[in-house]
Order: sequence, then C-alpha cells, then structure tokens
Amino acid sequence: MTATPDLAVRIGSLTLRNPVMVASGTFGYGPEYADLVDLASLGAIVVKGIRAEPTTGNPTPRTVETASGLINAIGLPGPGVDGFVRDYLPFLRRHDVPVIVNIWGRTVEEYGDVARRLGAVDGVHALEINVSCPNIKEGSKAFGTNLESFRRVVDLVRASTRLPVIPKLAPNVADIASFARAAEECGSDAVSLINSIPAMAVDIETRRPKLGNITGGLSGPAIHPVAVKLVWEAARAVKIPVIAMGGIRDAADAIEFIIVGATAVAVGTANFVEPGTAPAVVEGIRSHLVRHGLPSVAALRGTVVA
Amino acid sequence: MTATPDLAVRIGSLTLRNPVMVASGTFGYGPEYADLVDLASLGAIVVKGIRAEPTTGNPTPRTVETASGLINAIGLPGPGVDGFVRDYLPFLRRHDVPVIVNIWGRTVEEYGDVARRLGAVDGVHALEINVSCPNIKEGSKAFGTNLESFRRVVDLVRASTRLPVIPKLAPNVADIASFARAAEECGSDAVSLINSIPAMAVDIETRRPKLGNITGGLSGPAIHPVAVKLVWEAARAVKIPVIAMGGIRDAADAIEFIIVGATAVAVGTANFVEPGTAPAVVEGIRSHLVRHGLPSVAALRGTVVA
Amino acid sequence: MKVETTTVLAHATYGGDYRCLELEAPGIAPEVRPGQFVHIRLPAPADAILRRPFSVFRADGDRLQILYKAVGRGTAAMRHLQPGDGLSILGPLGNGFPAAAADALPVLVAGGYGMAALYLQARTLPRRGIAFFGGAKAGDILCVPEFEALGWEVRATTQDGSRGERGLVTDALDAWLSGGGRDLRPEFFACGPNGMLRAVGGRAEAGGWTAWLSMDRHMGCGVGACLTCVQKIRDPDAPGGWSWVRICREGPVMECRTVVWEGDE
Amino acid sequence: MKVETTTVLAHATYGGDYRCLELEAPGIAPEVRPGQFVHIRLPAPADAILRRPFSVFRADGDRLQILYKAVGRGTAAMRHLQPGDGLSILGPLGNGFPAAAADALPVLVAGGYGMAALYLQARTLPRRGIAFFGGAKAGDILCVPEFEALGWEVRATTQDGSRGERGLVTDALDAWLSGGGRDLRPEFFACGPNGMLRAVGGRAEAGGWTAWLSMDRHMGCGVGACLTCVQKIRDPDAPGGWSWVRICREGPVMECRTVVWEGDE
Ligand SMILES: Cc1cc2nc3c(=O)[nH]c(=O)nc-3n(C[C@H](O)[C@H](O)[C@H](O)COP(=O)(O)OP(=O)(O)OC[C@H]3O[C@@H](n4cnc5c(N)ncnc54)[C@H](O)[C@@H]3O)c2cc1C
Ligand SMILES: Cc1cc2nc3c(=O)[nH]c(=O)nc-3n(C[C@H](O)[C@H](O)[C@H](O)COP(=O)(O)OP(=O)(O)OC[C@H]3O[C@@H](n4cnc5c(N)ncnc54)[C@H](O)[C@@H]3O)c2cc1C
Ligand SMILES: Cc1cc2nc3c(=O)[nH]c(=O)nc-3n(C[C@H](O)[C@H](O)[C@H](O)COP(=O)(O)O)c2cc1C
Ligand SMILES: Cc1cc2nc3c(=O)[nH]c(=O)nc-3n(C[C@H](O)[C@H](O)[C@H](O)COP(=O)(O)O)c2cc1C
Ligand code: FES
Ligand code: FES
Repeated sequence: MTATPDLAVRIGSLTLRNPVMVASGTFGYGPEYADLVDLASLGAIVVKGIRAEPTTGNPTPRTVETASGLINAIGLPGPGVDGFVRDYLPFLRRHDVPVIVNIWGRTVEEYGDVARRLGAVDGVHALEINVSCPNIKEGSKAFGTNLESFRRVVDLVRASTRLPVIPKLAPNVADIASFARAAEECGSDAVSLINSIPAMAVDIETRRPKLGNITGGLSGPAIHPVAVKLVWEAARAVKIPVIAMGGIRDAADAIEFIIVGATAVAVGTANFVEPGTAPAVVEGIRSHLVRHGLPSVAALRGTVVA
Repeated sequence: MTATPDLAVRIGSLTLRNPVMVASGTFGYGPEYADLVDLASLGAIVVKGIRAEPTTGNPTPRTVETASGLINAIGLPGPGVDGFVRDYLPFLRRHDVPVIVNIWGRTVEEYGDVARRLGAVDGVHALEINVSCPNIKEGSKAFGTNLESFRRVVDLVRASTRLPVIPKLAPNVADIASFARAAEECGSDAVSLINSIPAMAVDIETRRPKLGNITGGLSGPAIHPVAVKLVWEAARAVKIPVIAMGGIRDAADAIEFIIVGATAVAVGTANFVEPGTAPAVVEGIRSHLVRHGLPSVAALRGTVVA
Repeated sequence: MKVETTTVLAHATYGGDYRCLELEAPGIAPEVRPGQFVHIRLPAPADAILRRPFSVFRADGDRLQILYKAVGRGTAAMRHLQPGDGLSILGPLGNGFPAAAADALPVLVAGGYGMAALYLQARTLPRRGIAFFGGAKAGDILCVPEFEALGWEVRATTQDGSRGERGLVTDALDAWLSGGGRDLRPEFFACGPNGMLRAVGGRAEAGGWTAWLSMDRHMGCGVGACLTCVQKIRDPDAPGGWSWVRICREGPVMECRTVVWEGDE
Repeated sequence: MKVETTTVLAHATYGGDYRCLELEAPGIAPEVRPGQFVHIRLPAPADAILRRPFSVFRADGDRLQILYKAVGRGTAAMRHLQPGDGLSILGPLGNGFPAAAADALPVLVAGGYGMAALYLQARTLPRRGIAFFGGAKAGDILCVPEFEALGWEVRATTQDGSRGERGLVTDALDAWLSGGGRDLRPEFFACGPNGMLRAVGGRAEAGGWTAWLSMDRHMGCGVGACLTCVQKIRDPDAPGGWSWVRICREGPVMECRTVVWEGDE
C-alpha cells in the first residue's frame, strides 16, 4: 500500500505531474476556465488548434447535441501563431502548467512553419499535430487517414522543432496500429487519440444539416467504447506513450484507458458539462491506485487481462 | 396532399412494400419476435449471419451496455446453411415477408458456396454480404476494410447467385465512398451500412474486458450520427440503393437516413428495447409523408439541403 | 408474450434493501407461470438503453409484483417510480419451473431475489416441503411470512449469523440432508447466485436427485433473438459435447445435469 | 463565475407555459448583474449531455429565480425538479446590460423569456420608462405585475389579440415612436426572438439611438472555450469587415450597431 502514489508521467522530454490533460478545443487557451479550474492541477493544457495565420472557422450552427454525444464543426478558428503568442502565451506562462499546442496547417509546409515558429518561443512545451480534425475542408483531413501524407507531415514537424511532438490520430481508419507505428518511426514522442468521429445530423422538418459545415465530429460518452478499442490497439503497436481521449466523464473512464495502455489521458467534452472533471479525475486515479495498492500510475498501465 | 403515400421501394429485382427492415442479428430468424410483431408489416426481415457450417460463436459475456449504446460480440453463431434451410426457412415461407439472408464465410470461397446454396432454395429473396462483422477473428474482418478482398468477395457472390446481393459495409474505413463504388462496380444491387463500430470496454476492478471476445461492435443511438454521415457519403457515391442502419429509435431517425439518400432502412438494437419499433417507424414515415404532402417515400429520398 | 404499458399501483420498501413494485398488467399478469420473468423498460437513465429482467414475485388477476434491489444505475432509477406512472414490460418470458415429480419432496433453495422468484412455484407445488433461504445478513432474508403462510417450513441462514444459522445456505442444506433429508427423495427448485446454484446442483447430482435451477444471465432482447444470454449445456450430439441454450427462452430454469459450468462460476 | 450545487427552494407554474424555479445559490446569486445568465446541468435525460442556459429573472440575497418554458427534452425534464433537489449551475455568465445613458428614456422590448431576462435591469435602471411586451397569446405575456410594481408602464401586444393590442411588439413600438416617443431619446434594452431583436435594432439605428440586445445562441460550454455560440459583429480591422464574438462571454448583450445579421435571422 502506498499512500501517495506517483502520478507523474513522461512524454518525451516533458514530465507531467499527473496524467490528466484537457483536450484541444475543449478548454480554450487557458483563461476561459481559469476561474473554475486551478490550471496547476492539470497534467497539461492542450490549447485549441493553431495554424500559421488567423482563421475564422466554420459558419454557425457549430455544435449539436446527440444521444450521449456532441457533434462539433467549429472549424479551427484561431488567432494564428502570432496572435496566440501575443494574446495567450503570456497568461499561460504565468501558470505552472505544461502547455501543449495543437497545430495544423492547410499544407504540409504550413505544419512545418507553425512547428518551427512555436518551437522558438518560450512557454510552449510540446506540439500536438492535428492531422485528424474532421471539420476542415482543406488537405488536413487526408493527412490523418492517408499513411503517406501522415508521414510527410510528421516528418516535417519532427525536423522543424526540438519540442516533443505528438501526432493526434484520426479514428476513422481501418488500422490504427499502422498510423501509430508510422508516428513512432518518424520520431514522435507520443501519439494521442482519438479525435472526434466524423458525423452528421439533419433536421427532418427543414431537411437542412444541423451544422453550418454539414458534417462534424462526434465526441462525448457515446464514443468512449470506440476510443478504448483504438487506444488498446495503438498502445500494443508502439513503445512511445499513448495519450488517450474520447468520452471521459470520470476517473473510471480514464482508468479504463490507462489499463488498456494509455500513459496519459485528456478530458474533452466533459469540460463543458463539469469544468472540474480533470482535477476530479486526478483524484479518482489517485484513490484507485491507493485502493489497489499500486505505487504509481505506471504500475496500472497496460494491465488489461486480455 | 396524398392520403396514402407510396411506401414501396425496390432493391434490385425485389420490391418491398415499405422501406423498413429489421437488421441482421437483432431479430433472430423470424420466430423469436413473431408473437410481438406482425412479420407482414416489415419491409423485409434480415436474418442473423449464416455461413456454410453450424458455428458456436463467441464466449460470454457477449454484450455490454454503454452510454446510449450496446457493444456486442456475439460472434455469428448459427445453424449453417442446411440448419437454416431446415429449421427456419419453412417458418419464414409461411409468412408474407421478403427474407434477406445475411451471409458470411471464413474464406472467399465459403462466401461463394453459401451464396450458391442459398440461391438455390425457395424462400430466400436476397443476400446481404456481411464483410464487416467486427466480431470474427478470421479473414472476414479484413474483407470489409480492404478494398481488394472486398471486391473478391462481392465478385464471387455476384457470380454465384441470381438473387439481389447487398454488401454490408464496414464503418471503420477512411473512405466509405470507395467501398460503395466498388460494390456497385461488382454488380451489387444495393449496399447496406453501417455495421457496428469496433469497440471495447474493460472492468476497471478486475481489469478484464467486459466481453468474452475482448472487443466487439458498438450499436444503438450512440452511433446514429456516425451512420448518417456515412450513409450520406455512400448515397452520393453510387446509383444503387443504400440501405441505412445505425441507431434508429424512431421514425425521425429513419427519415433522417432517407433524407440523406437511403432507399430503405433497418432497425437493429431498438428491437431489443421496443419490439414494435419497425412497424412504428413505417407508420411514422407514412404520416411524415402525408404531413409534407409527398406522394411517395422516393420523393423524400436524398432531399437534404446540402 | 406481449409488450404492455402497465401502471404502477404501489411501490414501497419491502424489507432489507428490497422494494416491491406492483403493476397493473392485465395483458401479462394472467399469463404468468411460476419461474417466468418480465423485461422492464427503464424509465431512466435515458442513456441505459436495454431492458432489465425481473422474476415475477406474485401474479394475482391483473396484477403482478416484482421484488428488486438497487444494484446499479438502472435499478437505482427504478426507485423513483410512483403509483400512477406508466411502465413498459415485456413478458411473460422464459420456460418457468416444471411441475413437481409426484413422489419427491420439494425443496426450495434461494438467495437474493431467488426468494421472490420461487414464490409462485411454492404456491403451485402440490406438496409443501422445506425452504432454505440464505443471505449475507438478516435483511437479505425475504418473504418468510409469505412462504410460511403457504405452509412451507423456512430455514434461514446468514453469513453474519444475524438471522437463522450462521453460514451458507448449502451448510444448512447439507445438515438437513445428512440429518435424514436424503431419505425423503428431495427435488430441488433453486434460484440465487451462480455459486449457490452450482453447489445445489452438485448435491443433487451426487445424490441422484433432480434440481431445477433458475439461472441469471445478462440479457439483451429477452426473447431469444440476440444470443446474449447463452449458457453451455451438455449435448452429446454436438461437436465438443456441448451446445448453447438461451437462458431467456429455453431457460431461465435448467435441470442441473444439463448445465456445463465454466471455470469461475 | 463558479459551479455551484444549488438547492431547489420552490418550483411552480408561473403563468402561461412558464415555470419559476427558485434556487438557493449563495455562491452565485449575490454576484448576478442584470442581463447575466446561468448554465444549468440537466438532472435528466442522461443522454442529453450539455448544460442549458437561462437568464436570471430575479436574484435576491442567496436566492435566484429563473423563468422557463419547456420547449424540448431538457426543459421537459426540468419540470420534475422538486424542492430539496440539488441542481448544479454555472454562473453568473455573460456581460449583462450596461448602465443606462444619463439623458435617455429607457425603453424595454421583450418577447418570450425576455421579460424575465429584463427584470433585473428594469429594477436597476435609474429611470422608469416604458416596456413593450409581445407574444403570440395572452399566456405569453409575463411579469407585468412585477414590472408595474417597479414603476414601469407596460404595453402588451399579442398576435391573436387576446391581451393588449393585436399585432407584433414592434407595431406597438412603432406607434409609440411616431406618437411622440422619438422625441424622448429612447435607449432600448431588448430580449426576445432574433427577428424581434433585429427589428428593434433597425428602429434604433434608423433613429440614431442605442439599442442593447440580449441575444440567444445555442451554447456549449457557456464560458468562451468551445466557440459554439459565436455571432458576427462588425469589425473594420478584420478581413471582410467582421469578426466573431462569443455570445456567452462578450455577450449576450450586444449593441445593435455591432451586430451583423445573417440572411435568415
Ligand atoms: C431471469 C432473471 C430474473 C431476475 N430477477 C430479479 C428479481 O426478481 N429481482 C432483482 O432484484 N433482480 C433480478 N434480476 C437481476 C436484475 O436483472 C439486475 O439486478 C438488473 O438488471 C441490474 O440492472 P442495473 O441497471 O441496476 O445494473 P447495472 O449493473 O448498471 O446494469 C448493467 C447491465 O448489466 C445487467 N445486469 C447487471 N446485473 C445483472 C444481473 N444480476 N442479472 C442480469 N443482468 C444484470 C443489466 O441488465 C444491464 O444490462 C434477474 C435477472 C435475471 C436474468
Ligand atoms: C443567454 C440565454 C438565456 C436564456 N434564457 C432563458 C430563460 O430565461 N428562459 C427560457 O425558458 N429559456 C431561456 N433560454 C433558452 C433555453 O436555453 C432553451 O429553451 C433550452 O436550452 C432548451 O433546452 P431543451 O433541452 O428543452 O431543448 P432541445 O431543443 O431539446 O435542446 C437541444 C439543444 O439545443 C439548445 N437549444 C434549444 N433551444 C434553444 C434556445 N432557444 N436557445 C439556446 N439554446 C437552445 C439546447 O441548449 C440544447 O443544446 C436562454 C438561452 C440563452 C442562450
Ligand atoms: C468543441 C470541440 C472542439 C475541438 N477542437 C479541437 C481542436 O482544435 N483540435 C483537435 O485536435 N481536437 C479538437 N477537438 C477534439 C477533442 O480534442 C477530442 O479529441 C475529442 O473531443 C474526443 O474527446 P471527448 O470525447 O472527451 O470530447 C475538439 C472537440 C470539441 C468537442
Ligand atoms: C446483438 C447484435 C447482433 C448482430 N449480428 C449481426 C449479424 O449477424 N450480421 C450482421 O451483418 N450484422 C449484425 N449486427 C449489426 C446490425 O445488423 C446493425 O448493422 C448494427 O447493429 C447497427 O444498427 P443499430 O444501431 O440499429 O443496432 C448485430 C448487431 C447486434 C446488436
Ligand atoms: S437475451 Fe437475447 S437471446 Fe436471450
Ligand atoms: S458556449 Fe462555448 S464559447 Fe460560448
């Protein structure tokens, strides 16, 4: 029995004090939830997707609720690299929390450019490569489901920065293991998954799609079992850490991910429901470890009996 | 305004009196629900997957409930072609309902064999080719996600029978349109989608998977928005009819599928919740058509404003 | 077998952690045979989509009762049902208990909701025998007055000794068997946890008696369509010597000799 | 801004299709400014995962009230809340209404729950002006006694004429404006359907007056993180001349001149 189990985990050169992050796009850039959540209680904050230039994103409506889920088609609006560095990074630097920037581009080259520029500023601790957002119409979509373009993006980002890089995998592929392995071979420090699952909803009276972008990505409890399966497969395929997300509501959901092999987890849609989810998950993991007499979260990792 | 809209739809040479079927594996072979549902009220009954030989299926537990969903890993137990013809077909022949047999095999050749044998008996009206069951460990899994083996199966089945053939597409692919087109090119009469989505759940106390088969397939309301997206894409890619399923609970869910392009729909998991779902969906479609002054279900098909 | 929207007539704590739910079910109640069950559509939570199976405790005229304990989210939500609420049930389901052998002494063995599940059978059996009820604590022993009113002798066992003998229900059973019971040609009717059923079945097989076990398996459809609830039974004709039965349809009551028990049951 | 588990103090029908929900919210109620809202975690149905936004009708000491109408599954389920139940709310959210211009006559224009959303502002404004309330039928006209008690003159309009003038609220407003109102330098505070807000904004822009519109957008997080609730506003510095604001954070109250209305609003 260990009264204070070791919750720290490593992602490449980065050490997180606990394995619970908040997922990109569900926690803004930091200030939005700062009144409600002590940022220093998080393993890391993953900010909303950033590309080279400011971007407006998709038309409204941008989200729609479904059975135990949420479809979003926000479309990655954002301030661009310079805007992020100017408007948000000073705030984040004042908080004791690792900052992982979710990056994307409309071309392979843009990914490299964003990685290079963000690697050069103080206060960014890792880059999550978003090749899997279902809500952008340009090239990015294919990057996540085509192994060749996936490699090109990851290779270039890897070459453009010394920060830990974390490709975020698309769930809508037949063989997630091959993408996880490709990420590892390209020198990634970890992979994260899953992004939301392509989805759609239509108003049957008006016959219009319920999202301005027509299609979007499904997140929330509905997708959790799909995420567990994919995380299990990815974790068995690679040695680098796997960061798991998809429908986490409570510590049990996070522990399930760790048991199938995740090193860290991220809370997404649940932030909208209960802003205090991530710190509660940290506490829940801690007490689970104590109850099971485990010395560390690492001792729980990949212990699934399968 | 038409008081009695035309609900009939055609799948190849087969005419269904209405577009609402019951999905394979969720309605047994007919007798199970016969006390509760007038089989003649169904557009068609799709029976549980049949292969050449009797099969025992997966160990228990075989299903687990998740947020707005159900994961199943039944594993396609069944009586085999001869057992089906002997034990169930006589019952089905006595009812006025088109019978679609869901077929599978462990090898490409077995698919052809099953198709040939079922094509030769009286009372089978179409074959749905199950290349996408996430719960079988043999070759079948790859048939649904690999375009080449998919074509081989569909080609052989097409060559082995004159019955309408309906490949059932796997949802966990990056590009559903390419599978729908391949099905069309191979001479299929329709495609059906989606099969359940690969998924998994683990008991965090015992660290054992909650399914005997470790992984299974997610169905139910949780997956409906994913199915709508895939049906929309498939229907835009091909001219042959698309039979849509995934999370239908009520007529609105079915109408949503028709609006994005489905010719017919199938009720799956909802049968377990409300055995009367399929007839209720038929009535709901009828009254929707009346309310919108549409002469036929065909007039609603593919009318999404997108 | 039908789907019926019933009306809650009464709903009250019953004893221990159990509640009794009484439903007006004119379509289903009159059809219920002992050992059958109904499949209830939960009023909440909405994200729990499957029905839940419950044995019928009593069925009188148009009314039926179930006794249940809140063990998870679905049964927790059931506690909020109030008289007047509508509740969709599917039933009656399953094979139920068979008639008793003419020359045997009926012996009931029950744990948990098994006491409720055996009540109709206890009422129907032509002879009154002895009923062994087991539980962890006094609160788990249910329905004793009801069974005694029917003329049954009830012997309770609890693991903590707070009611009846301390021990397992099979300890009491064993004591009775060796104290002369085995000469009375017992025929067992049992419902309770798998471990208890297996133990009762083992006693019966060893003694050459019959034991009817009402088994509890997780269920999907409840009508035989989904193949969730399957149980291995001996089948000399099948490859491997076993085949599946559907506990919702061919069960829940199985004769102990047919059951193939798996490692951890 | 906090998340607080409040306690339901009272819950009763209010008038028309509306109900009034009174909560003990010592953390949030004292912080509420006029025009702000709270984001409520639904007790049911469990498959509806998002919170739902509601304007604060009244906030007095530790208590706050909201007036709501059941329009969908979430609000339908809210009707089952009972005194003593716990309810998680997040708030207070949004910018709220600004202080009134010193030299203008405050004019309130409301439809639907807008009457509730304007009450705190009506109580706070230093001058009493005139309030135009519109609805489809008499039951949609809420809070008139409350506003009158504060010293406001209320003019009701209903589309079916069952209360006040028959017509749209803007008909009554137009009549008032042309009947001398425009000389009183009106400053508008409005909350209601988008069409109404746009019409009020149009009148204000044409007359050179100010109109504060409390806008209703579907919301995800309620705190500015998810970018669901965005609204186009004029922004000469931005490419295209517009940029987004988050109605949950920079709104819900927008000055009419900043709003870029889209085709079908
Ligand atoms: C034939 C039969 C008769 C039964 N009769 C009674 C009865 O009379 N009184 C009573 O209190 N209980 C009875 N049960 C058990 C009852 O069905 C479960 O307690 C109930 O399903 C638990 O639901 P939950 O949502 O609270 O639990 P959860 O654990 O949240 O349920 C999750 C899933 O597991 C299933 N499940 C969980 N526990 C059981 C269980 N013990 N048996 C079957 N499925 C389970 C649920 O149905 C659901 O699908 C019976 C079970 C069977 C198979
Ligand atoms: C700032 C603000 C203040 C509000 N104040 C009040 C109030 O004081 N009283 C009141 O009765 N209503 C108010 N509303 C509207 C209220 O939020 C909706 O009626 C409610 O969300 C409907 O939920 P539902 O589950 O019943 O509807 P459903 O249609 O089932 O909800 C589905 C989804 O659509 C959203 N939605 C549906 N209608 C609206 C709407 N009109 N506005 C925003 N989201 C909507 C829901 O939040 C949910 O995400 C306010 C809305 C906003 C944005
Ligand atoms: C509103 C919203 C916005 C999101 N934006 C991003 C984003 O900018 N970049 C990204 O990689 N993922 C984004 N995601 C995906 C989440 O980071 C996460 O992968 C997904 O939602 C699954 O986790 P969940 O089910 O816990 O929400 C977004 C999700 C939501 C709901
Ligand atoms: C218990 C169960 C068994 C199934 N068995 C089969 C099967 O034998 N063959 C098949 O093609 N699909 C099978 N399916 C998939 C369904 O036919 C359907 O494609 C899927 O469940 C999605 O529809 P739903 O969400 O309405 O259930 C099964 C689904 C369930 C839940
Ligand atoms: S529960 Fe579906 S077959 Fe028994
Ligand atoms: S509701 Fe999330 S940003 Fe406004």
